Amino acid sequence: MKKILAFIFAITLGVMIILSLSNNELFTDFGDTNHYDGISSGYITSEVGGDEEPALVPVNIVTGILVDYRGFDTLGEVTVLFVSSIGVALLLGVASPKRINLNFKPNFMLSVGSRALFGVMFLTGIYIVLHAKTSPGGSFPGGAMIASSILILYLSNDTFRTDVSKFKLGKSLAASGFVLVGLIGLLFTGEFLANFHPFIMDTILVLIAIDVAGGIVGIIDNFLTEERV
Amino acid sequence: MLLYASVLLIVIGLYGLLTNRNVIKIILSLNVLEIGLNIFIITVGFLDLEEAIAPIITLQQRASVIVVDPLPQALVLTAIVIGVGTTAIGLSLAKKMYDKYHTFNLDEMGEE
Amino acid sequence: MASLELLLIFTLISGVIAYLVGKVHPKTGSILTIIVSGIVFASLAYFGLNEQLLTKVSYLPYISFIQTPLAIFFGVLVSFVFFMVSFFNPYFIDKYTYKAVYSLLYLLSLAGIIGIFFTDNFMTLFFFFELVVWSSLFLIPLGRDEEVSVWYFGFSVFGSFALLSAILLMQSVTGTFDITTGLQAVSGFNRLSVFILLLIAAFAKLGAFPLHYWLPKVLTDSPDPVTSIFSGGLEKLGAFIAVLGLVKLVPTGFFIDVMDMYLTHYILAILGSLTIIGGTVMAIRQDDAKKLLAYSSMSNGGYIIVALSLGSSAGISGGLYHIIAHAIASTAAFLAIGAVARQTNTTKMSELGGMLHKMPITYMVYLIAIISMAGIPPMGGFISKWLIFQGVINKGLILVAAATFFGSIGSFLYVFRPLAALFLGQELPQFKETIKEAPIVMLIPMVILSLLNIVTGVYPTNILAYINTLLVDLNIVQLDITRWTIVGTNGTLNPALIAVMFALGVFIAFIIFISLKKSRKVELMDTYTAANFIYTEELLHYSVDFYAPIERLYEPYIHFMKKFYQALANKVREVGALVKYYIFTSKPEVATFFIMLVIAILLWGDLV
Amino acid sequence: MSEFLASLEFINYIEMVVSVLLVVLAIFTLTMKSLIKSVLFLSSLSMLSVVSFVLLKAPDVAITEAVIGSGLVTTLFVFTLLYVHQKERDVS
Repeated sequence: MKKILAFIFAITLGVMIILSLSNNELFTDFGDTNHYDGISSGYITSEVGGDEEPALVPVNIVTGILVDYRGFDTLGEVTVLFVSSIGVALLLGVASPKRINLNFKPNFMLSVGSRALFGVMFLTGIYIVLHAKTSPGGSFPGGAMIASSILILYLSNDTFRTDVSKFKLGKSLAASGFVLVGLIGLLFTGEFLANFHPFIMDTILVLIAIDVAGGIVGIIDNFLTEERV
Repeated sequence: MLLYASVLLIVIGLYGLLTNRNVIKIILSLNVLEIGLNIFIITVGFLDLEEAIAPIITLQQRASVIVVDPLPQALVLTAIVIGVGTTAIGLSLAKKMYDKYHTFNLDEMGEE
Repeated sequence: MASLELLLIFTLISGVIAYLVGKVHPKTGSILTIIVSGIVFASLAYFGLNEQLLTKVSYLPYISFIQTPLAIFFGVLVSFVFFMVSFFNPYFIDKYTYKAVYSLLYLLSLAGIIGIFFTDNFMTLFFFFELVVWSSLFLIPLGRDEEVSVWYFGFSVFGSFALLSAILLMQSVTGTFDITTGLQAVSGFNRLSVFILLLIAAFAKLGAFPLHYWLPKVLTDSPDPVTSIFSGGLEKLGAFIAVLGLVKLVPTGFFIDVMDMYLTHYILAILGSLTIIGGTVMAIRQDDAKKLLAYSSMSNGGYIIVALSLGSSAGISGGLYHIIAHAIASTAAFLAIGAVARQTNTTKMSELGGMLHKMPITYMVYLIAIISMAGIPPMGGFISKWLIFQGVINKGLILVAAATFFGSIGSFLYVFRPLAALFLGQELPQFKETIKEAPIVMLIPMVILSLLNIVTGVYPTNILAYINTLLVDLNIVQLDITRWTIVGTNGTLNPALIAVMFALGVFIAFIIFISLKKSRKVELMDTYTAANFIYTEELLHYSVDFYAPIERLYEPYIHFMKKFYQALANKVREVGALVKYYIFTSKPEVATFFIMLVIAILLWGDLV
Repeated sequence: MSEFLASLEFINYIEMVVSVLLVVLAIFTLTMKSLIKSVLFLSSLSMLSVVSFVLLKAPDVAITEAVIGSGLVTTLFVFTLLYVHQKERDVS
């Protein structure tokens, strides 16, 4: 009975969503958006950033929005990831951590193969981060890919645990560095996170990548630890 | 089509949230809902034209070529990363619950 | 340092330096606070009063400052209070758990408060307002009771949100964050809203009647130097915002022709009167000297509100003069109590006595301070209260006048008590040998403040002339003053003449005192009742239950506000429990259902 | 009906197939009795959403979802379930 009610209610809500969208002036039909009239046109034609040189405008508009036009939002989001990482550490943190015994011993193929895979993934991650201005991807997937590569090494190697803590330090430093870069912009042009030199955007990309990688590695590290008995 | 599929995903996620009593299942429903929502937001900025391309284009060409809306994409990009954070928090809570009650089912945990 | 921004940056950086130095050697860090606040005061006073303060330098983008007489008035006063109090820091630094942090927070609040006074942009004002709130918030728990800072935080948050709402409302109506143009451009109902919100912020900072609850607690339980800067400095922040709302904002609301006054201002005057009465009544029944002065501080805040809400030249100049007089007097009084507390480790009146013999200079400082606080000539408090009485009587506000007179008479009753209990009377045996006069460095600010108390009472012309230039800036008729007299509508005041008369009276009394026969000095324990020797001398201490008959009159009503806030807290908790019971139950799907219901209702608006 | 079908192009067929599969996988995710199967279906749902992102011309989001959504979220679920599995074996 309860399930039927829930089903009816959920379906009603879905129908309501679709109906309210179909007859709405504010909301265009599927595939018929008029974003060239809205705020996005400023981002596409780079009018929002002012009279910027073409060299400063990234080819990938999404990266431009994330790092330049809405850099402050991204700072907030990096903070959210940072805080959730801290939250997981608080919830699962134990006094004397030890790796969970995962009931399988990595055999020869796995340990060698994971090392090879680690190199490939790590380099791919770095590539994605560094070429975020001209190709799809960016610091978020790049950072996550670096984190995944480390995770693979982590699974195949029992003694790897101690090195992970260094990554957490990197995460904190990167978050502070983000704010620092923003303040540099404030100092030189009077605008927080101002994009006045190509180097600024690269730095921010690398810092976000380090922060994301550090945050995710921290989360997974906490998931794989337990109290030393 | 994808618009309706995404709304259906949202509905399925909500249905899962309403009916499930298992913590892991609840988090799974949330993830389904989140995927549906992400697709939905992307469809808002989609331009169903042959010549519309992904928003990766140099500044000189932008005047002559139509691109899809990049803003929803940027927002969804951040939403995905935050989704990992929320899932991680939820799962760590579930883990703590399991440590205490030795079950994932809310009915068997009892009122406290 | 003639540039204001440079001064602010200097203060902030030296705060950090004081912290780093304080980590190694706490005392040196606290000595740095003396030097820095001295430099801040000296530059503000020298360049500000000569109108040479540079404010258009713009080291910091989007943060702009302006030099107005009002800003200089408040800035010089508050930096002076900080400078004076900082002499106490090296002697109290050993008592704190976090010694280095104290110096940092001290200078941070100084920088914040200077920034508030000199800015012409509301967002900058809010930034510095928060800086002051947060830095002072962490100064309080260094004292006796850490829970007090929670009260302070609660009321401060309330005030901050009111201020922020006022700023944003003003900005949305007028499109500017500029203080002067914005406050003049806002109109209609929005003006009333901005007025009310600004006054809520001012009341929360000043500790005036409905939002007074934190002030006595904070002033009692924070460390002694912090109490002094709260009473003399940080409280004046509320007065500054009250000036913004009451004088700089064009008045609004229903105009009462009979009283020649706006209804909103009349209500504020009534609230100020309630503050005066409440502070006075509560001060009378305190046993702790610090708590007593705390309530007197509250009632003096009421005087400032009453004076500023009058809107006439006598009222506003009286209010501004009262800000000076009360800052000086209350700082001196709290410093004197602090000095006693440092030497004896207590501020309970029933545990002290006879300090006159051990600490004569502190006694004189305290005597002069309380004379000023009670509004007795020839001290500064008399001049300001005379002006306020003039303003109140001119407007014909009988209820408010009654309250101000009651406060004045009540302050005779209560300020005399700590004097008698702490300093006069017999020496208690436990303090007989060990107590000495306070160190010379601590005496310096106390003596300076006492001299200023007398100067402001005998020769107020210079300060009143400056207040007159300030009134020109605020578009108010100037006060009629000559070199030696202040001309009011009901008569002319000649402070110097009064001072001479008083000096004569004191001289005659002194001659009588010398020529008469000396009384025998009695030991405290030299007492017998029904031929029994009395051991529990505390019960016979004459400050215990001093005003018991008066207290009995209003005893049932004193916990009125405490009950109100407790009931409020209970109601909030009940609402939370209700929400928790019906929505956030142990079943997550119920919460999901309610969220979906809200979404459905919102979507329904789109459908139909 | 036939006119509608005639107007469709190859890309529209792909879109329809992806849409239907998305919904089917989502239902599977929530109806599986075994938790680990649910998690695996979630992972495949996430992978399929990557395809839909590519169809919607959002390559950045597609890469991010591929790495984070289907990779890391699945690992988190799997680790939690492994931990529980471990605990159960310790008890018995």
